[in-house]
Amino acid sequence: MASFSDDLDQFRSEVAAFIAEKCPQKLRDMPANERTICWGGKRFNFSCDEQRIWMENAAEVGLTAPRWPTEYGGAGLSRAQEKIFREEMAKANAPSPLESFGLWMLGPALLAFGTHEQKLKYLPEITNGRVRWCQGYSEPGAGSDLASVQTRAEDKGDHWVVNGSKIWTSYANKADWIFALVRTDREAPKHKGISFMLIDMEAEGVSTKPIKLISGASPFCETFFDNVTVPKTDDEGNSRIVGELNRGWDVAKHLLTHEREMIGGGGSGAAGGILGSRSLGAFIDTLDETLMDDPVIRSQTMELEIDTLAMGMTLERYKDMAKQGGVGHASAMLKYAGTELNKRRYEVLMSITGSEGVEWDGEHGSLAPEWLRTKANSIEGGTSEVMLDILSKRVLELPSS
Amino acid sequence: MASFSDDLDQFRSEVAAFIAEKCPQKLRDMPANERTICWGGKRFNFSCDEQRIWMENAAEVGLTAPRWPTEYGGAGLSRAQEKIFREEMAKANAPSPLESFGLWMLGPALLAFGTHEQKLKYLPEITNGRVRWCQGYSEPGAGSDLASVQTRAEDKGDHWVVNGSKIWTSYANKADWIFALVRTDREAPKHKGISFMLIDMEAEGVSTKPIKLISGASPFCETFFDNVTVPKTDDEGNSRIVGELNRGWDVAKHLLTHEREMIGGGGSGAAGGILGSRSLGAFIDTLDETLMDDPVIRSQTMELEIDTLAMGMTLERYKDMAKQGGVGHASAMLKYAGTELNKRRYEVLMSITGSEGVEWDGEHGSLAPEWLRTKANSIEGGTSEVMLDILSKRVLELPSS
Amino acid sequence: MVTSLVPTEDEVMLRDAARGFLQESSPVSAFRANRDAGRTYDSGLWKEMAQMGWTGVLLPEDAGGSDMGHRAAGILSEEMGEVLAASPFISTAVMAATALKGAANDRLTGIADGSSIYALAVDEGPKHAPLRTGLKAEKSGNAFRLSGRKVFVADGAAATRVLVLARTAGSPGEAEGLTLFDLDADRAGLSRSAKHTIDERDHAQLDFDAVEATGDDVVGEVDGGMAALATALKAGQAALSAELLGVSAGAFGMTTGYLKERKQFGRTIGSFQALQHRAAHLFSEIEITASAIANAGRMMDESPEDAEIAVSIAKARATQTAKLAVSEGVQMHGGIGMTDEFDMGFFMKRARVGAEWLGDYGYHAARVAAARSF
Amino acid sequence: MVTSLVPTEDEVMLRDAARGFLQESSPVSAFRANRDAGRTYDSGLWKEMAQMGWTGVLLPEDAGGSDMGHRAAGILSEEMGEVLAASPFISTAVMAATALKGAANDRLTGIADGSSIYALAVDEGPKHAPLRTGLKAEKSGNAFRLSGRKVFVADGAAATRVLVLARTAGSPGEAEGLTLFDLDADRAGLSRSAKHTIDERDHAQLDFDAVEATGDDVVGEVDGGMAALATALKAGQAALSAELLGVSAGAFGMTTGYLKERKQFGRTIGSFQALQHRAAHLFSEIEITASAIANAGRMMDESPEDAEIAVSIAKARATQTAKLAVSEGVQMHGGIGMTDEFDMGFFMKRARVGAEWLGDYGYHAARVAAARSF
Repeated sequence: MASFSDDLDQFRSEVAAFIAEKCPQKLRDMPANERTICWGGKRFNFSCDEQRIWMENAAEVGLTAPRWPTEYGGAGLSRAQEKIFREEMAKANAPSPLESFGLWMLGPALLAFGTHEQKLKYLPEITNGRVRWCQGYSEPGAGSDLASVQTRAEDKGDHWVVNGSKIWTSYANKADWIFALVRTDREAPKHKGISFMLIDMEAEGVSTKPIKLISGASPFCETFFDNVTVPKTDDEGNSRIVGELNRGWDVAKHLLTHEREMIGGGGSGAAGGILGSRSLGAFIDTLDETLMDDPVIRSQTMELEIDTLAMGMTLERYKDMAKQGGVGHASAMLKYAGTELNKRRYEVLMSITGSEGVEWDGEHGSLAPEWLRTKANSIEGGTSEVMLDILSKRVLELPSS
Repeated sequence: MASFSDDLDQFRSEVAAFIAEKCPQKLRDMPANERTICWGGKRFNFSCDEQRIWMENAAEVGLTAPRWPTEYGGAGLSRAQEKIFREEMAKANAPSPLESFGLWMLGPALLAFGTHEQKLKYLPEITNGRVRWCQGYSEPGAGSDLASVQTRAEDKGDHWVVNGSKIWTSYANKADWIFALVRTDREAPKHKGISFMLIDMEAEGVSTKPIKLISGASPFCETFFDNVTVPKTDDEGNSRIVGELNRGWDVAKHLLTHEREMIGGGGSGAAGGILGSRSLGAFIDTLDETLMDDPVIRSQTMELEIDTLAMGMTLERYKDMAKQGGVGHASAMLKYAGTELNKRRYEVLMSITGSEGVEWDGEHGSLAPEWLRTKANSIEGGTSEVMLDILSKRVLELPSS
Repeated sequence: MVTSLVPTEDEVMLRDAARGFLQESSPVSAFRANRDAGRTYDSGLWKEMAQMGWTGVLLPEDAGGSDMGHRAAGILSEEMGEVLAASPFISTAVMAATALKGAANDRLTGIADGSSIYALAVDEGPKHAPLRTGLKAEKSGNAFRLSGRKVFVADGAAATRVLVLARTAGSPGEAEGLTLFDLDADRAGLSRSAKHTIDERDHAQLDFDAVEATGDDVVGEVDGGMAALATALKAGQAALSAELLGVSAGAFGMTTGYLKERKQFGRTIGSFQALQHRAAHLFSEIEITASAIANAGRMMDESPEDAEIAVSIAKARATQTAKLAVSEGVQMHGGIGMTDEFDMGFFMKRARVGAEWLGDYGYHAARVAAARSF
Repeated sequence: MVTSLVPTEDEVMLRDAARGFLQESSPVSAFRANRDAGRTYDSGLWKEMAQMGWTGVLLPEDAGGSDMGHRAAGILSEEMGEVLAASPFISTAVMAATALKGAANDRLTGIADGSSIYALAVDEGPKHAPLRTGLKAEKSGNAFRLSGRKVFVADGAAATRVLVLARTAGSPGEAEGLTLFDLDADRAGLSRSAKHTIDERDHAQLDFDAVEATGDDVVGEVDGGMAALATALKAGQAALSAELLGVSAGAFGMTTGYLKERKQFGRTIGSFQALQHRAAHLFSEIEITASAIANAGRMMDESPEDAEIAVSIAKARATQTAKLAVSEGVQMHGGIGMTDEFDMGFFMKRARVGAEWLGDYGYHAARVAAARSF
């Protein structure tokens, strides 16, 4: 495994050279979109051979998980180094070598709550792109009330038997494993008695059904568990539960904070979607220039430009704060403000594109689904209302009723 | 006493002739402002003799209280007739002959809850402008929670002894009498045990202190009751309590609805103040015309123009609905939306006038106090929050927690 | 000053009847069935509307109409909006009927009996702008030859006839020199392509390739087409505003219903004060918009030539209120509101299309500003 | 890309020290006392600021300054805003110090030691518009003669010196032909009249009646005054934004404190979810604005020539956030918030004046749009 210099300037040249050499030019020439994201996993269809090569090359030096420790398959970089790595990838137009819920969520959970053995077993499978994970938190009918877990795991001595269903399990139909909240003690109070369990999606009794959204097809699924047997420990003696038995809520809460920051990022300058890396103003320039003569559109666009840039600064500031000791519950602000801002942005985009924007398959074909999809941003991963509750109670310390 | 025709066309010519004859020309030539309002009362200083003459002339035929029954000093007009009367006054530039809390609030309360004898005694004194009333609802520290009345009236056989204080008693320092909520049963639950009591401001132990607002001097006072003796019945045998003993809350609730509609009217087209009867757009025209090149100001102004006109239509619609059977708790909408709209309007006015608007005594000298004063509109007479509570619980019938 | 905005007894009866009929014949589930079957509207429903006199709501009795007026048309539109009933009502029974008021009776009877479906082809770009019309009608002898493109033509694919605004003189941006033609939708050289819009209704692009028209096809005066069209557009805008009010009320009704039923964190979610206040605010917005809708209908009935500001206030308010109602609707429903299985998304999508059709918020706000001289 | 927006250790120390000092020496009650006494600022406080090096925050050490930079000036301004400390800090220590950076040391030492109070006289109408300057400086030989009026001159009555922007060529609206003069406030022909503004601070109208100036009084180049002034204005806008963030935080702190104390309907009002959500929303707005303020300060320190967009984002956000904070502050306090006896009104009034000074929301929004090419 290559090791990188701690000196930032030197690191920058090393990593730039690495990208130049190891990320095939063909991949860097491809336009980035939803379908070119590399998710990895046993059943993943690489969009081209170069995608696989770049993933493997990056994984070899830990750069699929830049900040994870090297012993678990990461590159052990500092935040400053990671930033430089991402900057150099952007410069070289290199796509992210690997994305996955394993990298985003299960990894951080294991790093914080897993045993050394669990980390050794599960993390390298994630960083090298061999295993794809999905998340099983929400349940039909429970909505934001994540703690009202009904999916239950009955203790059968050396194994659990799991029954119930999860909703909003993104890409469950393509994932190899799921990390799920299950109730392991039905007598305990609501937030107790929940465990954070790792379940093989190939186990008998697991099935999935895709969910169609108002924006059209979606990666979301419903996932059903029908008498699924989950061994308490695997062949190497690793528990299938992360953290303590019946204390899965702690793990979940930890992860929710991560998720919030991720979704809040949607409000930053680099939102992707139809805008790509363009500003709203730049996008409008590509349309009819007389649009900006409308004072309503013009003032809304100016306001959004200001708020988007300020939100981007805030994300950076909070990341730096997190590095220096954490932001705690205030991260709920990022989720709330970022997703609400993104909704406003897309409302203006729809307004700007007028009757062309309302066509499913017109000139701005991806816009309408993206617009509708933004409406879910302020629901998934904790609704705006839940975020405001968290801020008022945990950050402002306003009294409960 | 003159009597008017029921035929609306004929009524219009009769009332136009009446105004032409009975409202002195000098009065009609005077510019209307806060200081030219005719409040009446024992200690009122008429701004000119013509003001007194017009009040007396109107009172003689009941037109100081157009819709009250003639036997109590009103003119017994229908709503359609009243509308015509007001239209003709506007045409002739005749000011309202009399305004008072007696006309707005005590009158309606007595008409709904008073005995025939109480009406005969108190109402004509109001319509002929001889007695000026003020209102004593709120108490220091109680805010919107009107039912938490602490001012108490102790039963001393043939009289009450009142102790406590009221706040936000408009013009208490100029009023002859006060109608006040007082606690007559301290054992009863919060909303019970309150009575609606009539108290002579000249009684010993009553004192007042004006309240200075952030907008400057105000008609509001604090009113103190220090062992004030209130006879249970007056010389003619009339009770000093309106409605039933300990049921004053019913009277208060009835009146609050009235007050709401009145304050909500602030959002209508005819808001008075610095705009007078001009639209926001027309006012801006009198200032620098390049202001409207700013898309932010322009779009805000357009939105306010639209909302103001729609609010005006809504007030008319609700008045007509009230006539046809009542609007019930939905009147809280008028109070909420009207006052919030007025606040937005004044924010734009302040923005439009820029550094001139922030001077206490500059070219737009009355603007800053008016702007600051609008902030109280959504507090007094029930806060916006209380209005929204009423709407959600009483109109939408959403559940209580 | 219009007559009271409170509904008359006749209007109350009309609303009750319309509501009863639509809830029976065209609940939102019917819209879903149409969508799933790829139908942009229900021709059976349209026939029933004709039988009830709805298609003739603005036509005189001697043309087979019921002559109920614009406020009545608004009440019908509002009720249709509340259940998302899709039909060419606004294009045909409101706009074409108004534009053709002075035309020969056979045109009108076709509207009244439901046999004609009209589409109004005005816009050529993504924003409503009648005066920007550039589609050319070149005069050759007594005839005209039309060439150009019209977009976002509501009911354009199903239409049997098309009212098309063309330029016979002047240049785009000018109000003069526009002529309105009433053409058979099958006329040679006219090709229509249906567009798949998010509201799953009929919107088409119309391409005119030297389409022949005669003087008989002209509605009103040559070069003076805006005279006939202006009132028709106002009528359509008033009715569409009413439909959007219905969309708002439909979404709001679903939402308050859900707030009263749904339990979370051990409580009915409607008991959360933050949601209560937002619902109450939305109620206020809907009430205020309802006044503007009623006023626009009244003005169109009583003084159509002065109705522009009333109509634009209505459309501006209705657009914003519907946007708020559907946004709050989805958000307060949470995840389920985002699923296609649930109806809320339909309201959101129709609200968006309705926001654009016949002029967006900014278009109408500018008209209000102009009418108020700023 | 600027350095991290998180404060450095030095900045944390500076903030703590400033907060400690101001809470002791200049709580809001001191502002009230000044107001009641008709004092627009506290000259004793100003001297103490000089002793602590605040007046020299942007000046080099050889001019007696502490050279802490713009981010530091922002931190000081923010802390002053939080307690409504009135002083000529922004006019003098921020704007004049920036404009005179290249000037003779005696000018700068006067600022650093607190003996000079500068006012910047730019605007001539109710809206901030430096280029619209029409005040004439006519050249006669080596001298100039200034005639015209400046309004809304902050600290203009107390000032010992005035920086005035005058037109030496061209016409109002043009960026060229403007010259910046540095004049003694007592110079013959210059009359100053104090205006009573709602924030009870020093704002004056300055009338120039053939005021004589020489070439020595010119700051920078004749006809090129905007070069020196532009950076000074940006510096002032950044600091004023920070002050407004402080005003927001001060009002918000009072409000959350009240929400935790005040009981109504038998409950602490801070337990009402509708108020909680509004408070949490306001918290979010303040946090986002805080990022923009920190970013503007960093940009002014690191790359002042590119700082325009950062400064305008800061001023636009700060203006809106302060407006929301004070509106919510008054509303959530209810009646007591409306009384003069209570401090909330002071925050509302200062926020309004701060919204206008050095460019309102629309002015800065337009600059952001221009910088983003639309």
